[in-house]
Amino acid sequence: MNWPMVAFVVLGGITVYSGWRVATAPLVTHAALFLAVTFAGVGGLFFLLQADFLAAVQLLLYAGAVMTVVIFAIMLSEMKDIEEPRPRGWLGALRSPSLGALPFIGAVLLFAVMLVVYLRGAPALPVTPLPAPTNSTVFIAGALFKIYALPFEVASVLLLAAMIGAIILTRVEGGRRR
Amino acid sequence: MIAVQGVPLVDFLLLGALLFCVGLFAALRRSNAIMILMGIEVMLNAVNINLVAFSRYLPRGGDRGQAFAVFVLAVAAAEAAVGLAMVIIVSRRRGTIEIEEISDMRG
Amino acid sequence: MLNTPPCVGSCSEFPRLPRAGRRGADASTVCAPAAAPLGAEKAVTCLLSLGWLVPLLALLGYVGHVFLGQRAKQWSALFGIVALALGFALSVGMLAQTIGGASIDVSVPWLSMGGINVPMGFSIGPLQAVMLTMVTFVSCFIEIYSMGYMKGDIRYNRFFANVTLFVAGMLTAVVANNFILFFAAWEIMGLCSYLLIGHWFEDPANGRAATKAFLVTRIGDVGLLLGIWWCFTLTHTFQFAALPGDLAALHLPAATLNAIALLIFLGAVGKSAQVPLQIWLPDAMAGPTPISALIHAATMVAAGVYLVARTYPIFQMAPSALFWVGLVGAVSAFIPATIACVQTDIKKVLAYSTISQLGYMMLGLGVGAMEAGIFHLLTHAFFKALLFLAAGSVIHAAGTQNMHEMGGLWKKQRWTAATFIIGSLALAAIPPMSGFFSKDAILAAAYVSPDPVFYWLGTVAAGLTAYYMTRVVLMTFFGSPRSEHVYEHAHESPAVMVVPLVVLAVPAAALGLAAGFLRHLLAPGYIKPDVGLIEFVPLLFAIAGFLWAYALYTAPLARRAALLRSPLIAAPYTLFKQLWFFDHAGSVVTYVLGLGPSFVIGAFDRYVVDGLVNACGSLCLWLGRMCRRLSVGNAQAYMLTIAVAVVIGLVALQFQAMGG
Amino acid sequence: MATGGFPLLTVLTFVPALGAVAVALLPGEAKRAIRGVATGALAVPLLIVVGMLFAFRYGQAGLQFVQRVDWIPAWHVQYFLGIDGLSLVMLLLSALIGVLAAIASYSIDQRVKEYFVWFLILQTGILGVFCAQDLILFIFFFDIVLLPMYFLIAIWGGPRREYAAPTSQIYTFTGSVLMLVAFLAIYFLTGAQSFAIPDLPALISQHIGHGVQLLLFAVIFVGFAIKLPVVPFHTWLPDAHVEAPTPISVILAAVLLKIGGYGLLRIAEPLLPVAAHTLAPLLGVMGVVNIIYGALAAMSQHDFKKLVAYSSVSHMGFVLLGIAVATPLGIAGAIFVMVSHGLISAMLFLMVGVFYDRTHTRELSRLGGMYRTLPLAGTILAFAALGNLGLPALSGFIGEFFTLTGVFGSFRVLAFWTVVGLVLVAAFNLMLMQRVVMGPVRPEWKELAPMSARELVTLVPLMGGILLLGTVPAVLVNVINTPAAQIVARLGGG
Repeated sequence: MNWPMVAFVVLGGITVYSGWRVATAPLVTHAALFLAVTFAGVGGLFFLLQADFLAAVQLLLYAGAVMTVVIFAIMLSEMKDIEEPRPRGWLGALRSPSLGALPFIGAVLLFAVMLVVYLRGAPALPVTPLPAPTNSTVFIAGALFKIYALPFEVASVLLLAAMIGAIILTRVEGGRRR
Repeated sequence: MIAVQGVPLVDFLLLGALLFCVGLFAALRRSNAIMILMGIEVMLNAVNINLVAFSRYLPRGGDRGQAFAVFVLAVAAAEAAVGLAMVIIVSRRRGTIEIEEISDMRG
Repeated sequence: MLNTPPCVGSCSEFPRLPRAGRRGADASTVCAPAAAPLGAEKAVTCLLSLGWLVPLLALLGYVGHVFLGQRAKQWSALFGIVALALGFALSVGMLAQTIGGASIDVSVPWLSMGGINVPMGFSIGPLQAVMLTMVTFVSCFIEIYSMGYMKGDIRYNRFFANVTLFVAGMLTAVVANNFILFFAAWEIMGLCSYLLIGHWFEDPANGRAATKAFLVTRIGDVGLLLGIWWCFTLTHTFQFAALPGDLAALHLPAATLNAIALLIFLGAVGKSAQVPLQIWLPDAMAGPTPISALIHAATMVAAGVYLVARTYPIFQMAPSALFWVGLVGAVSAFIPATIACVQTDIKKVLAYSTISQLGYMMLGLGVGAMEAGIFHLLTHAFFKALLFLAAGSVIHAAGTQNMHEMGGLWKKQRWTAATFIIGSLALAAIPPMSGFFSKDAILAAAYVSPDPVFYWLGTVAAGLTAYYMTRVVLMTFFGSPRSEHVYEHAHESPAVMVVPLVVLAVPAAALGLAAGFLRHLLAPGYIKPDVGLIEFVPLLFAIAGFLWAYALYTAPLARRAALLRSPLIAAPYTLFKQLWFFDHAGSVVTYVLGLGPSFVIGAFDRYVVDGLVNACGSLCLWLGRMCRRLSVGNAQAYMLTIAVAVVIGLVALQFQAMGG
Repeated sequence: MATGGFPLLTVLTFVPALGAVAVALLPGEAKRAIRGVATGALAVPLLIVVGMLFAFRYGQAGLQFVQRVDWIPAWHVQYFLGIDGLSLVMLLLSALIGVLAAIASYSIDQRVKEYFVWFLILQTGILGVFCAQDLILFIFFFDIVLLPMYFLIAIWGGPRREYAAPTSQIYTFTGSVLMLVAFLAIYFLTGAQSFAIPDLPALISQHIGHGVQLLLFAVIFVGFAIKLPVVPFHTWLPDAHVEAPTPISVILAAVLLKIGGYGLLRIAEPLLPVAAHTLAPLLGVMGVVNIIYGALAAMSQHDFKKLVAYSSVSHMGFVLLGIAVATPLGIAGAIFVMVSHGLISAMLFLMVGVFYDRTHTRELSRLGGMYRTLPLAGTILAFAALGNLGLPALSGFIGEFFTLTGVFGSFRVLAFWTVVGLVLVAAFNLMLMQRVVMGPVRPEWKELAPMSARELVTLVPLMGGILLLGTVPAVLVNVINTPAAQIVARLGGG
């Protein structure tokens, strides 16, 4: 029995299905939850790929931090209604209010093209992964702090700026409540 | 740990592509700003899958893929934070975050 | 025949002028002693070599006017008069030498441009000497006359400056030995005529008349230009001396020779106001009367005839060119004569009479009698200048040019009347006046020539000439004064105006005696064709014309009015009154070829060509607006376009990968 | 002087630029100082050119005062300056006109400093264009001329300057872009190692086929035709002239238009002789159309300056005709017309300025009777108008006469049509004189200030030049004979 394939299929299925639900869930909150499931699914895949550090970071950061930020956003923004109009029939879910069927067609088209590209390129790709490093965190740390030291610093500056930006934007609002 | 011997790299790439298209569909279909941001988050994750898969399967890269995935994570986090802050402001000022109404920047 | 020792001194044998290409041709002075030298080694300074002084003196006179004229106030006229008097003295000296058969042709290298060599110089022969003498004599006395006529004019000095510049131009044209200098002087004359016709430019009509004169002559000049270029393209030289020889050497087809000759003739037609380019001369009467006398009677208009005479060998080479010259001459003799019969303005009558006499000169040239034409040119210069000056004296006294307001002025202006009558007799070719001999020579030659039509046209015109001159004399000087105011106001002109009249009257009367001498000088071998009694037929016509006019204009006004109503006279009368519709034709041509197209082109340029340019501008603006409408403002639409773009990119890559 | 010698041409070209810097440093209010420095910076090139007149070896073919240094080695672009008779004559004209225009610019009193900075940069561009022997350097200076012109018209111009300035400069700029494309095409097609004008003809004739040469010539010709201007591309000229301040339209007419003609003679003809030969009849026809079209359009103008602008279009037709004929006489005539038109049109525009400063109108219908109100100005305008219509003893006649003598040799039919043009040119000049100078004295122009000494200083040298060239043309002709013969030799040999 090829357990890894089974695990891969299950995890992949969960991730893709929850991603799909994020797109089509009528309720914003449902969509947010499904987003959390997607993040978790991706984290599981990382585990499957023995990238344990990344899996941890993914779960911690995405599933945790980003989700909370999303939830905050949902609560703080005064949405008229969190309920989207019930789509009519199974096709309704695919239609977007403004662009109609175009998004679905665009996404399918993109996927079809990528499918073709990968399948044509598939034979050249390796089938079995490399021997996993004993401890991927040490390895990533090496890459991060030696080879990519500068990008790392830039990323930190980016995060700092994002934090300050978010605070200032929302504070100004907070100060003068209209 | 379940070693992922049996799974060829192509499947991961296909999964990444599928998840990316689903994220794109989400971003395009939704009329609510927050939902769009969620869609974008999904697309970023799809990219991460590919990166990690490459780092694990392709010999030459070493673990650059994973390091790069970390950066993608950082960027995604920053983007989510700032994006949602702006959405909140827009909702406060405009009272709505429906994409159709927020189209002042048109031609 | 006085036989002065031939001109020796600095003249050398007659080398042919080097063809183009030899750079820096040295000053080849040429002074061909035609008569065999008698071995008398009397070194007489060759006056001819000072020929260039005559025009230069006039030019110096002009320069004097321009710079010192303002200060000299009323004596500023002296610059011109002194210069011309000296010029006249020199010309007479040169005339004496040319009688001995001497001539001179001096050239200096002036310009070598793009591989061609253009020398510049002057040449004096019998024809030139005679012309120089006439021009300097007539213009000198006209300037003296003008001192009286133009007294008190605000632009007194500018008038004399322009006149002197004009005479300098005319003299340069006469002495020039190549087409370029000739054409330059030709245009300077046109310029001065333009400036002087528009002398009283306050009245816009004078301005228009000046512009009309310049433009119509310019049309002629342009024809001359084409002729010059054609000659140059074939022979690579502008020199009058070399041209005929080179052209003959080329054995050109008849058509080319004709074309060249007629193009040159077109220049003469323009300048000498021959039909159809004669419409400018009557309007040129807008200028002061001395100008009408000098430029539009004696000198400039004669320059056209001189041009044909100067390039006569070319005309002789062209088979049918002389026929056309004769035809235009005959027609130009007849039509203006008819128009002159119905004019009421004294100066207009004389203007049309001038065109008619110029027609005679062209006729003379056309029928091969070049010296007869030139002789008529000389006599005409004197008596027509006399007539214009006398008319000027009448206008100066009466204050009007309209003959209907004159009458009985004989009592008030004895001298003017007497000189005017002498001039009229000369013009009407009544013997023993000079006019008879010169016109008779032309008509005799015309009679002998293959086209008798010219002769009959000329003879009828002679009759008409006598008619309209008698009419003018009767209406102006005799009969009862038609307006009291004019009659009281009339008085004899001051001496400074009358003396030139008398002086000019002498050659007008006596020049006929010099016919034989001049004929020998201008064309040594030529014998006047003896046509016996036919010589007197034109005289009969003249006498008939005189009697008819006398009968008509001594009778009471009523009879003339009755005559006009009769159908036989009414039709031709209106035709003549309308100036044979030439003026209408002229204005039609101006609008159809000039102002009309200019308006069309002006509008076309402003709206179509400029419109296209502006259209490009607005096209870009429109495109800009179109693109703007593309960005709809919906963020998702942008994302979708990016996605589609990626798809297309990938597909393209695939095809390239597959294809490659 | 060989390449190593004193960089005379560089000094000549960039002295005005230094002047611009100097003027920029001066305080804005010190108007007199600014004008002094500017005129000085323009007088120096004139002195240098006059000095060069004596040092120049006339008979010798080829370039003199050559200076050749690598500028952008990577693209084989060289800083290559050199002049022959043709350039020397053009330099003299532009330096002289530069000084006169500067003196005429004293009447400008708002934003004087900026004006003279742009003016000096413009002058540098002009001098550079006539010295440049490298295609890219030529385009470099060609475009330097455009920018100042834009500002000079846009800021100090007449009422419709917002329209005129951009249109004219963009139009001309398109021309320069076209030329750049063609030059690059030449560079790549021939695989030449440099853009130097003297070296390219040989390479072009080897590497480029006739069809392509024809196309290249057409493109380059359009570039210069816009500048010349040639009829379909001329509409920018009247607008630019009418709206430009007087000294600028003097420079525009007297010098800038000549860059078009100079370019054809320096670049288009020598580089692509075969194409030039095949297209010669077409060029000739366009020349004639230019003359007749310009004259007719001038006749219908109501604006004094527009009339003179169209007269420039008409006279440039002679230049094109002379170039089309491509015989030593034709080309020497074309160069002569360029110089003589430079002087005459400069005078005409200065006179427009004189009348405009006093009457503040350019409507021909309102001007009149100037002989009486401004006798000296009237006489000078008459002199200029008569020079313009080609009166002998003035330079216009010599130029037109000898060009058409050349034309008659090769295209007889064209000569017959050009002659019609001559009558029309005479017509509109006489109409100009009739409307402005003749006629009764207008009450509104009764008391006009007489001509100032400064105006006379700008006009007298021009009158002297026109008279001198009219009576003793050998002075100029001896200088331009050699280059003309050279161009024709290369054309014939082509």
